[in-house]
Amino acid sequence: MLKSMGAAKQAVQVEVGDEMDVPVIDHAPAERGTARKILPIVEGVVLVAALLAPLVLQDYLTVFATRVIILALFALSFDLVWGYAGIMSFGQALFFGSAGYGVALLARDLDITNIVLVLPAGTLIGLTFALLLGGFLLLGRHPSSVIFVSLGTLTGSYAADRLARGWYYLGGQNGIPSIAPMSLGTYEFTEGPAFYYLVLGILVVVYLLCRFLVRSQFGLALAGLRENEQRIAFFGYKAQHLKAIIFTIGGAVAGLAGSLYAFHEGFVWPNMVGVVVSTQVVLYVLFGGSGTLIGAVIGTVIVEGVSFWLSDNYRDVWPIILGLLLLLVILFRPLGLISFVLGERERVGSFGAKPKEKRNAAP
Amino acid sequence: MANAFVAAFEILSFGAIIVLIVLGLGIIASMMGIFNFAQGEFVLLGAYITYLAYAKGMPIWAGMVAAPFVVGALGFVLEALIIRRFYAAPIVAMLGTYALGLIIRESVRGLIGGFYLTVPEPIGGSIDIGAMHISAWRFTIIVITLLVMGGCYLLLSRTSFGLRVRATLENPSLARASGISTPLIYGATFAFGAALAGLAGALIVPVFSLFADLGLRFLIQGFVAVMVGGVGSFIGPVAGAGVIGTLSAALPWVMAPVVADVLVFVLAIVFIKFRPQGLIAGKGV
Amino acid sequence: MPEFLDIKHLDAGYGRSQVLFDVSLGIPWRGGVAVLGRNGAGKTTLMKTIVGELPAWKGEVAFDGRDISRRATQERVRAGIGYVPQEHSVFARLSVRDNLAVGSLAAKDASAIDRVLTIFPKLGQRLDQPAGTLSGGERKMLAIGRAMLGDPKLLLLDEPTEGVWIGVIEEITERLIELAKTIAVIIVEQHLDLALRVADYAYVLDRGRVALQGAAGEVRGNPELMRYLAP
Amino acid sequence: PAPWANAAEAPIKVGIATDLTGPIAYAGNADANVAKMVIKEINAAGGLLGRPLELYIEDTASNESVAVGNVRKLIQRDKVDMVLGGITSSMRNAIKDPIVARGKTLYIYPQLYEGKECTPYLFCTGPTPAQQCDEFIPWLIKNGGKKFALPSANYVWPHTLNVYARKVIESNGGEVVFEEYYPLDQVDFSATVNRIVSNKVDVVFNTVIPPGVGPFFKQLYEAGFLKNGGRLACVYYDENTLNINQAAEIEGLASCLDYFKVLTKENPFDAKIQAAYEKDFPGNFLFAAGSAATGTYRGLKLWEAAVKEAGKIDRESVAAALDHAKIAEGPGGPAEMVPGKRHCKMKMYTAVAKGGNYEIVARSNGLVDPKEC
Amino acid sequence: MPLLEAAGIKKVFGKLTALDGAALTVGENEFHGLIGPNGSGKSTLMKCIAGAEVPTQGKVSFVNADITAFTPTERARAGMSLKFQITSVLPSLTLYDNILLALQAQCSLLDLVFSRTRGALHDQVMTMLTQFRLANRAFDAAAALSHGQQQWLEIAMALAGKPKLLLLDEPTGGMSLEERRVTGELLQPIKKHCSLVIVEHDLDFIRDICDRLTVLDQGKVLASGTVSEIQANTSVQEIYLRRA
Ligand SMILES: Nc1ncnc2c1ncn2[C@@H]1O[C@H](COP(=O)(O)OP(=O)(O)OP(=O)(O)O)[C@@H](O)[C@H]1O
Ligand SMILES: Nc1ncnc2c1ncn2[C@@H]1O[C@H](COP(=O)(O)OP(=O)(O)OP(=O)(O)O)[C@@H](O)[C@H]1O
Ligand SMILES: [Mg+2]
Ligand SMILES: [Mg+2]
Repeated sequence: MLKSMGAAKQAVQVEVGDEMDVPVIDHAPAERGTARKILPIVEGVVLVAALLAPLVLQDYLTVFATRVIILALFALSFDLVWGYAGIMSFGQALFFGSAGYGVALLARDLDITNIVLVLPAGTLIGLTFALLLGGFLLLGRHPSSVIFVSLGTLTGSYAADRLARGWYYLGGQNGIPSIAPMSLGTYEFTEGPAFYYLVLGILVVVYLLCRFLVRSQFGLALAGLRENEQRIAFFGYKAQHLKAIIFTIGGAVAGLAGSLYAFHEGFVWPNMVGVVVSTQVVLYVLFGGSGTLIGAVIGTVIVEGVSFWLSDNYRDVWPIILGLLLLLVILFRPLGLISFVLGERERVGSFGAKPKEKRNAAP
Repeated sequence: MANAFVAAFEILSFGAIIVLIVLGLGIIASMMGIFNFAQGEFVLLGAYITYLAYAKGMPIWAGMVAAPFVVGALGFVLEALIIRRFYAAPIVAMLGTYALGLIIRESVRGLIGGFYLTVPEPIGGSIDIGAMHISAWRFTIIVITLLVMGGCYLLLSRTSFGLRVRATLENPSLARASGISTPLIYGATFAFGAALAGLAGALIVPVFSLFADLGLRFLIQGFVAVMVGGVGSFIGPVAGAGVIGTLSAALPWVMAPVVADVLVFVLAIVFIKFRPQGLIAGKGV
Repeated sequence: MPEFLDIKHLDAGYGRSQVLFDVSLGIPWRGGVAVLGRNGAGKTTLMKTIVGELPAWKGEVAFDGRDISRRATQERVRAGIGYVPQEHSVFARLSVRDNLAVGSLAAKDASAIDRVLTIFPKLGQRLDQPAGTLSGGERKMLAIGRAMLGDPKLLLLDEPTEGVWIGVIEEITERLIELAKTIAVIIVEQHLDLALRVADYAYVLDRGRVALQGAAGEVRGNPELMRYLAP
Repeated sequence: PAPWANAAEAPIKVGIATDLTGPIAYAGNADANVAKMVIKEINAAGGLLGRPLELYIEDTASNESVAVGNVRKLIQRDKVDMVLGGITSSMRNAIKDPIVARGKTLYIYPQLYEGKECTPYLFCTGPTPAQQCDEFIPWLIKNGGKKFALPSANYVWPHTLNVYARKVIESNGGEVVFEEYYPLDQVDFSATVNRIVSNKVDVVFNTVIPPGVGPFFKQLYEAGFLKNGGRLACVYYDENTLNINQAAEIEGLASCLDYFKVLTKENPFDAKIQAAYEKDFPGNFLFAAGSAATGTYRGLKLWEAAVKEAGKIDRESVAAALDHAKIAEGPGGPAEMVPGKRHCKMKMYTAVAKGGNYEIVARSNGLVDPKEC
Repeated sequence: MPLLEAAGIKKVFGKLTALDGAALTVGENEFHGLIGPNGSGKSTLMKCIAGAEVPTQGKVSFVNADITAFTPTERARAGMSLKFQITSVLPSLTLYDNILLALQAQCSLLDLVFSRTRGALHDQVMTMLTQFRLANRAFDAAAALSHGQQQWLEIAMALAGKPKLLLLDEPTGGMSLEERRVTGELLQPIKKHCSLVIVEHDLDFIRDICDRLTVLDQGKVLASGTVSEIQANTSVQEIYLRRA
């Protein structure tokens, strides 16, 4: 949308120091030195907590935690796309839900529940849909604006939601209930600790892959994209391709999460492809802190945990309280809860420090 | 013939309703760069105020007149307390206003007990032309929409208020350096957009009855309308709303409504893809 | 008699990093004052602090006898300070005409715009074009024109001639010299000659501190000057 | 102190999962209130099997994913002996597996619905299409006309109901002029109204739901449908939905349900529960049939009867007894489960809106068969 | 065969014809100055060459290939590099990352994903930053630079890609005399492997570093030739006396 580089710059400028009370980027040297080490600590703590959880939690909470982890995987997919590449996918549920529907149909109509088949299938469905939608929205003559992409994806997921509601084969409004459990040979993954550790394992693997990706030089290119796509193109990057690639990867991860979710909950329903779930995932990530993978995980855990607790204790007004909490965090911690412990520098990511250390280590 | 006339009227009137709802949304999106997810709830509040007036035994038109002012005032306060912090980050703004909308919506739901409540029209019944019946209230809405549209256009194009608004939203620090009081302008613009939503809510509540999701119902349609019309001007979103509104009322006349429903959105997205600047490229008012 | 603009012991900066250190400046009622210094010396920061875009951390900024260091930018501007920023000095999506109209929101007489157009005839041919599409030099002209329309009593110019064609620079210089006869002008400029023709007095900043000050001629002749301007 | 204060045995736990928040919270809250009322009543009478009842209520929030989580709380944390709840069919679908298959618990679904739910251990206590159509549609043909239009929201209940209704209409000599489906939140019906008016439809058998139904009826009214003698029919319309439109816009609307509040005038038992409810819960949440309040009452009472008969509380025994449970008194009259069918026979009433209130115009002879499973 | 040949370039914006048959020919290892009054179309011509604007008419060829229909990315990959008149660094990335981003632009996707070139590029990044006297701020965000410093960063970024042709649009805006001189010195060494088109208003600077000059006026080429030819050209002298 931005016509000239001038306008692009202008838009950026507004972000930096327009209102006097907007904090201007800090770059106190002290922060650089110490903050760098915090992220791995946070990640470690979260991992240990997640590993121990089923041992201390009651059964039903383990099941709940499984769900949260699946959603965290989903949140990760969104964070990758928005937090790192600056592509606002307000329709991430489309990939999550379509994969869910896909595997539900596999289970319902073809009796395929084998984990070795269904999870790749779900991932592939998410990937394909993301490739199609991303290709349509992101590629082309005109570079697409953030707002266009966000509303485009939102509309895509809204339309999919309506399609799912209207299409009888998909169960319409009622969705597809009673999906058979995921299986491996004769073993069935029913909800419980086994399922928990399965999804935790998947989450950890995907997390590490994402972490590797965003810290690579590819990640730097994404960071550049997020800042100013046109500028990046003038360096010779195939900016649109990079965007489409990361969007597709995001879709694949969302698809993986969606298929796990379908089997864990045992049913799929139209909201799962729709705006409700799409917004939910955005909330997770913003709440936790976008642009840090762990922020997405933490955000999911906290939002889900808090709603779980609130709906128990403030039964009639919990949505209002949840809204207030969200608003407060967004107002006072626009960079998410993670910004309580993480400095700006570490959040944005810096790609320069690494090789220096390496070089020192190996002369 | 008569049939065609009625059809045209009905389609037009729904178009007018969408335009009315999108007016405020469009002003806030175009002028402030904020996609206000709470806009639907401002519409809801306008409707609720009208209902309150009715329930308390006051004349309905009094509620309708009060609605834009009350909602506008609320908008002013919310801008100063909350929205102001979001200008730097449009996406965060979407989420922030989403949360705000959630709070308002759920509170209103609590207040009205989740019911669907009727509010009678101040001008009820139908205008009969021969064998045709035309809803008097829908007709009134068309007229008011036209008036409001004209008024907004004049305000934004002919007065220095419009200039100040556009300057502020374009480059706030330079606007301040030109002596414009930006906080006031921000507040006033947002309040204005909110007031329009309040008015829309007040006018449509007799048509759709009052329920907590009244505003939400139109929100995504509104956003799509803004995109189709083109962000950056006042006229753009209005044109977009006209197109989306009439299209979604007209398509069910010729095809299955369920298909029409999805089709409108698909058409809209494809259109925006190939004409990203929208129907009316953003310049001027 | 107090100075028109009186800056005493000013500290300022961004976030936690301090840029200006104990800067004191006096600007008379009329006449030009030049602020010089190498890239990153803090010239722009000083200007921003004077108009209030950045808060002063410490020290005092008095204008026309009143302390304005807590006032909002727009109030300072309405009190008579005009400002041409170094970057983003036009409303990019507004037309040239509207840019000028914003400048003259406070002006009393309508002919002011015409006067600006006679100074910069080029702008007259571009009235309906969005200012963001102007060429670099045209933008600068527009920015100067806009600031002049506000009838300021003190005009702050941050590199007004960057990217401006030599022929026009001459014109601008003459205008500024003329202007400096009636109002106060602070000019940040890399064209040393130009700056010192407009200014009677000059300050040289070095890493956020006033390193050198004095009458224009004196500063010009100071052998230290080149050292402060070299990178 | 309660009579069981010294009872050695632990309480029996009843779980309610219903929409306390979200768009149909008015119905969910009414259901929760009814449950509180019934449980209080049973406890006041000495509990069940000498044990007190304990009520656990969870929110399904009109959000299936929240619902499943909360239902799991009921089953896995609170270990309830039975779950009653879910209002929409999609909610039932979402929570039935966690309750019945994975949770191994008894589930009672209280709402009127499209039928065809034949899951073991899942008992339905609201009216089915047969109960709502078999007597109602002949009445409509007699009191409205033969030409029917079936405008519907596009989801499972209208689709399934319409299949049944069409059969009844046609076998009674009526005719379906058109059957059409709309997105659930469509609010402009000009095209539909036009078709209805220009086809001279006699009866609009409506399954459009809120928010669309209000504007739909209004547009019909404004187009002169009622003035020209048309009849509105809508089988989910109860006291809650009367307020969606002004009285004139739905004058003569006919509905067929298991209970209407006007029955309190003729039926002392209905008067009693209605009064008890209103005393305990004076607010906005009405005791009405369309929001499953009556089904909830019936369900709990049938379950009580079954537990009494079984003498134990394990799922198998209670289900076996519930299979043929009966109550002599309930909202709108007695009710009994059809053995082997897990659906419930009940009395049905046809009522017509007059000036913003219902009048009973017809009633079934005895209990109507649900004809399911 | 020249390195770059733009011929008959016409660019129309609405009613305004910004370029009207402008042409520019740059040979290998040539430093070419582009001068002219404000609004004469210098930046527009640069943008047409780099692909930021699509010319209404005309043809651009580069290294013997017609690149008129190329996207900016393709042109950059063919060895062109542009510094815009309005600085556009990536504000919230560090200076280091800004340069690294420019350096690795041509790496393959796999190289990027596996960060194969990171170690090798590190030295280059630091050298560039040191050359441009920005090394001590390597890990500050680019937004924290003053205007002049951002200009330097931009020049460094443009140079980083080792282009065959470097397009600099007013690189010394906001620099003092001394600073200009240093910039000139920094540019000299690249002459060995690179051609340069530079837009400038400071004639002394241009004279010092350029081999040839092209003068634009109102979208047309007024004159083109060696520095001394241009200085002798009467019509050029005329526009220098005329007001813009
Ligand atoms: N937004 C910012 N955040 C942090 N530091 C900044 C910011 N803007 C400028 N600085 C720093 O403040 C110092 C002074 O900058 P300033 O812009 O005032 O310099 P200047 O004298 O105007 O330079 P130039 O001649 O390049 O315009 C510089 O070191 C710069 O890096
Ligand atoms: N997008 C555009 N729309 C309309 N006019 C434009 C656009 N871009 C440039 N122009 C006009 O084209 C003319 C040439 O602009 P250009 O930026 O090429 O000038 P320039 O020679 O670089 O001038 P300067 O030395 O001031 O930078 C200018 O008069 C400008 O106003
Ligand atoms: Mg500066
Ligand atoms: Mg230029």
